[in-house]
Amino acid sequence: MDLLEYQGKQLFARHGVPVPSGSPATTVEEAVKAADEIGYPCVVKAQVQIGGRGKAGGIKVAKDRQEAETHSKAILGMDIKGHTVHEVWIEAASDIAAEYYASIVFDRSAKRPLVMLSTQGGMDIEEVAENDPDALVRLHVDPLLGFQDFHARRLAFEAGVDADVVRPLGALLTKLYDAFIKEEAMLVEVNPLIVTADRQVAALDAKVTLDDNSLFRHPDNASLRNVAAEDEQEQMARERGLTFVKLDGNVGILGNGAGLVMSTLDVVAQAGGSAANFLDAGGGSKAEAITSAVEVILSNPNVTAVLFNIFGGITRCDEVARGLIEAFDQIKPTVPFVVRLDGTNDVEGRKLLADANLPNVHTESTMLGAAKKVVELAG
Amino acid sequence: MDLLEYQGKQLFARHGVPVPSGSPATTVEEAVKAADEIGYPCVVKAQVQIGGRGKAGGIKVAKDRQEAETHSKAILGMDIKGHTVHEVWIEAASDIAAEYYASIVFDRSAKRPLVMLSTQGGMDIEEVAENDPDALVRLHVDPLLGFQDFHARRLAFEAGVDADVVRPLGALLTKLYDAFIKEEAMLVEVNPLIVTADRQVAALDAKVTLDDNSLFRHPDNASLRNVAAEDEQEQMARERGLTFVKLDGNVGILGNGAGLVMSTLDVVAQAGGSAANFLDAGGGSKAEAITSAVEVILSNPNVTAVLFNIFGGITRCDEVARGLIEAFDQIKPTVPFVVRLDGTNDVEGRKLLADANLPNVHTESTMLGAAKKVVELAG
Amino acid sequence: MAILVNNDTKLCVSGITGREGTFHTLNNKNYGTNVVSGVTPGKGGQDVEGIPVFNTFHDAVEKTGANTAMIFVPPRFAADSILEAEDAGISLIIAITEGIPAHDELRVYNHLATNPNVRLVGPNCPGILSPGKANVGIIPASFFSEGNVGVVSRSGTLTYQIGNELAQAGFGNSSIVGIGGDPVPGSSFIDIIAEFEADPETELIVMAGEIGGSAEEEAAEFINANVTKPVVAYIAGFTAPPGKTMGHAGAIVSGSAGTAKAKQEALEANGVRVGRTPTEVAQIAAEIAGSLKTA
Amino acid sequence: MAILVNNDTKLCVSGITGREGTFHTLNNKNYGTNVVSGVTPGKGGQDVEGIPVFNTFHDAVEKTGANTAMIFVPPRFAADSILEAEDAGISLIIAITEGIPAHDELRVYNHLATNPNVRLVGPNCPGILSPGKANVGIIPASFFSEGNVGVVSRSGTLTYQIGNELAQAGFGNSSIVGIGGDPVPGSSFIDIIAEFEADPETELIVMAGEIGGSAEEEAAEFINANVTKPVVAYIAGFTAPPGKTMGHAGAIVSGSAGTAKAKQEALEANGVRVGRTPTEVAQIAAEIAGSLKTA
Repeated sequence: MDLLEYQGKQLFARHGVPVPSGSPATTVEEAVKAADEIGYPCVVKAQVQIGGRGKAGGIKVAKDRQEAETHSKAILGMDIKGHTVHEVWIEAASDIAAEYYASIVFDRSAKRPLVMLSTQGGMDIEEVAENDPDALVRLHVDPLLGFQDFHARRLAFEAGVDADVVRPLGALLTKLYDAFIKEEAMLVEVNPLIVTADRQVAALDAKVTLDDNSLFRHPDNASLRNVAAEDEQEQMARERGLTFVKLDGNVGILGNGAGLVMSTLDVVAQAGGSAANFLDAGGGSKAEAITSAVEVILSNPNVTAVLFNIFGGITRCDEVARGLIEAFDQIKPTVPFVVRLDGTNDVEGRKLLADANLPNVHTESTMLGAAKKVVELAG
Repeated sequence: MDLLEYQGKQLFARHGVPVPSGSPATTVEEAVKAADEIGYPCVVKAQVQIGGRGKAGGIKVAKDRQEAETHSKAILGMDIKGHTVHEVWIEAASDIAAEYYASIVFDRSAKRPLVMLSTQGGMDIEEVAENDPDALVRLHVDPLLGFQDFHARRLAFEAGVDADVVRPLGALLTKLYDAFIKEEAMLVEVNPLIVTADRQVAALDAKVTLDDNSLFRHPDNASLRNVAAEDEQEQMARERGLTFVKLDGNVGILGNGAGLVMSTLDVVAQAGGSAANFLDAGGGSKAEAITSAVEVILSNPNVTAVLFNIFGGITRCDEVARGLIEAFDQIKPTVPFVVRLDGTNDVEGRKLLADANLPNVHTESTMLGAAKKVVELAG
Repeated sequence: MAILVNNDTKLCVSGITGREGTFHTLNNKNYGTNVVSGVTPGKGGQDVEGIPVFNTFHDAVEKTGANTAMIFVPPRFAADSILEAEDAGISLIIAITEGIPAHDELRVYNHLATNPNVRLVGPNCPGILSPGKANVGIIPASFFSEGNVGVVSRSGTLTYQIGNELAQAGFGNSSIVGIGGDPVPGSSFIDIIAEFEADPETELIVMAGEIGGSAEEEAAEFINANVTKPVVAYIAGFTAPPGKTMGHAGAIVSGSAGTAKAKQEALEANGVRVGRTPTEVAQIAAEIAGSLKTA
Repeated sequence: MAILVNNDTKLCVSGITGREGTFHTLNNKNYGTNVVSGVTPGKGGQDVEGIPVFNTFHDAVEKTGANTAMIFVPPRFAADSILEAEDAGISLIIAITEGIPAHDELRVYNHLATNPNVRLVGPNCPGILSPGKANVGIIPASFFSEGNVGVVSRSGTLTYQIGNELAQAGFGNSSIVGIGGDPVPGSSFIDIIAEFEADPETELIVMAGEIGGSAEEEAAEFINANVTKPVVAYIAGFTAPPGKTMGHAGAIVSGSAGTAKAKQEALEANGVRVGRTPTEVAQIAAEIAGSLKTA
């Protein structure tokens, strides 16, 4: 789960990472009130989960109330690369002497947290890493030992930060690591991490990705989910407990098991089609879950045909067939369905479908055959 | 550093270990006021760092204000095995269904924390361990991994605690481990750990030993030092930064290095004498430190002779000699001194002493010879 | 032979008294797996159709000699159960549980790495099947027969799909190992491929990877340097958009890292043939097996 | 030969720019120890009488090839410095610092135990002297000459006392190792005695223990089972009262555990002669050395 900038900063602040003071606002009135409280100059920042807000005009300095109002009006409701701005963050302006970069990522390959620091902050760090690899210092941390003072010093000295901020920067990194671990983040990124004119360090931006699987331990974080930014169909799927990703094509897909569904998308593409979604009905799906999944798939108006690709292990093909029959009964779909049932109770499942004689439902015996058929039907 | 029961309980409470509510009091008035606030029945408990308070009459239940006053009066000022009661702890009475035992010790041998649990609480646990070893479940914890839920379950199931308290007891142990680690304790002991009639668990007693070397990180804990209970001479030594232990004999001892001083005590004993103290003047002692140490040694009226046993490494024998000369100048001791100087600058040191011609100061060239001489002089 | 689970397996199931736990435990037992015990705290002394249940893994190991653990408890209890199994001396831990927090997995992985005597397979995996010998997990055994193809996969149903296609092409399996779709699998492709390389029964290795991470790329280099047996690979997720988690917590293309294309290229650059569909994997396997027989 | 420090030692001193650090570093250098560098964060680029100073151990190791570290920083920074030295690849860390918190030592010990390529000696120890080769620490080298007696001790000055008595009895030393008086020493008697057993130059081993813990008892059993060379022991603290810390944080009799008497009995029961005074230790050593020469 990705947090908005200000949610990330509030999370940082809970762990003692210094951040500029600020307030969120969803209306121009709230924004101006917040700006008055914070004082001028202040910064009006669009809260959307996408980079390049500054270039898109989503970050503006307001030197007085008049500007705070103008900027808030302009930014609230603005579209930034497909993301509508529903919220702004009003923040005290910072007097910036230097811009650094710091991040901690959950490094799957090394199986350790990876801490990175650079003095070349405020720009695209992937570019820095490419053009000047030495400018980005990388250090893995043994999670059982934790982040030690020597890690902080080594990062600071090797990155070549100003001598007078080695200590405060080290303290900031220690707290950032603490936030990463305690909040069970997959990523915490600060770009830029600023040194102010009075030689303080602070996180001027915050990018935080939390582990969805850990949210049961962090109810406060779970409530930060930005439902407004979420696709309606994905939201509907999530509420039904389905593993769903919306895609651009017109072939609705339902399968069981993430790998098989991914493979199904690929095979559909090879057959010349394009999937409208990823939907993993999961292991041991019961009829109701299947019915519910069909509803989600068909809620996408782009869908012109649907492919069921089931290889039953725990999932029983007869349950899938029952779910599909129930869905036809309830929803009465108008698009063609191609169904491939293999594995546990496949014979029973196919027989149920044959008996039901659903309109415009085609059964296929192989995954490849089913993919070709559905692409043909989707048009 | 050992804490008083109530200090230990307050420390426990900070980490969520359940303890009965209570208040400390140093006067009868305070005690009665506290008892009124807590309600009756309550318990008046002598706060001294020694076991067997109950048998000595230092723990009494007060069923009303009258009894609270009587008991507080009796207990405040009471002497328990040489410890004067300066403070009582007034605690809400508990309805006890079972008495368990739990402790965590810093196990030097295993280099791991050792967690122990028994259902035979409320009695001397060393006796339990001796008479019925299986009744005391012992489990080491990898400090890098920390105390896990499975450790708590294993302790609880193996100790055979009541099934309905496996979970709350596990939670208590987890918090107790947290306290042990976060407060850098050498020992936390709960005896008895009670199950109340309404099936809650709580620490009814608390024995906590903190690591003196860690107190710089725990200023709040450092301020808990029970100066009143400390020997006056030991307090004087501590304030002067000397490593000092008061003993029962009459030979004052000063040496450099803990091992050499211990060895000196032993050799004095072998020579038929008995040391009045352990005093390690430390590595690289300067003259002032030696002078200061002589003052501490002589503040014990039992001392009838003093042995200096110095093997100079970092410590320079000439500095020791200068310190002794200065001490004679300032304090004018009346007891005989035996001085053995060996090692760095020993020739210079001996010459300084010879030149100073201090009254009743005898130099010896070996540790054994010096020990024999001082025992002879001590009488 | 087969790898990891076989006739010497003595299985203890954590979460044996749960609905799913009981179902699959009995399923495994019916297949012939030697299920010696189960663990459910507070239910020690009970039994599940004759399989004794203990409060702790330590009890179960001491009293039933269990050497293999299957973890079937809910995600919030799974890390603790794995650590308990390791502490009790279990040498192979197979974690089926899906949805374990990533930081729990990190801690478990790094702790287990300090003990050379334990192997974790999973979590979020279908388990391990050695046809004709033992089945630990949820792999539907009926599709697979004994043979010489070792299969290792990040995905359950994809494994069945490929296994089924292999079976239709006439192949049986030495062992089928699901390593799971989580970000920090206890065992990697490399770990399992090394086992297959050392297993005399295995003549051909099939690996089924997917987007996310770099385990396939690392395996490619390992195979090139250390594996003498032929390896055929499949990668799922060519059409997955970046930044989206495709069902498995570990299946996500982050920026330009972890794409199916990069994995395919790494494998091919290291001499591993990659099938474009599960069917093609079976075809390539058949081709290689044919040449093995001629050779 | 000698053990642990010798002509191959390349020493890097943490805390080299402190008063004590500078003094003892130069002392060690003057003795002939190859001091290649020092570490003081923020003072990288400076030097201490020609010894280059670095900000991090990693820099010092990379640029000067240091293989041995001496830790001379104040207690609150010592654990971090030890961990840094280990992380930088130093294989021998000698920690002089006294007063390190016990939980820091616990964490350091358990972390270093996962790395088979590192040895920690100390903390709260006088260091290691291999007469004629290298001196790392604060042992006054002038009292000791090259020879065949290996000495290992929990106490600094007691070591000098015993070493001096040995010298007066005509013995030189292969190495003198102070393992320190703290509750969690990085190296135990067993670790060092095993080194002496393997060192061809060492013919006789003297160990000086004291009250507290069970390291001497464990060493006694180890000696009985594994050591062919004669061992003479001394134990300090027979007259120490229980429950009192006798200077060294580790020197405390807890209840009935850790007494000098128990240690003496354990050693004697395992065939180790125990001298009642430092002088008697030297006498026994002389006696044994005499019989070695006759044999």
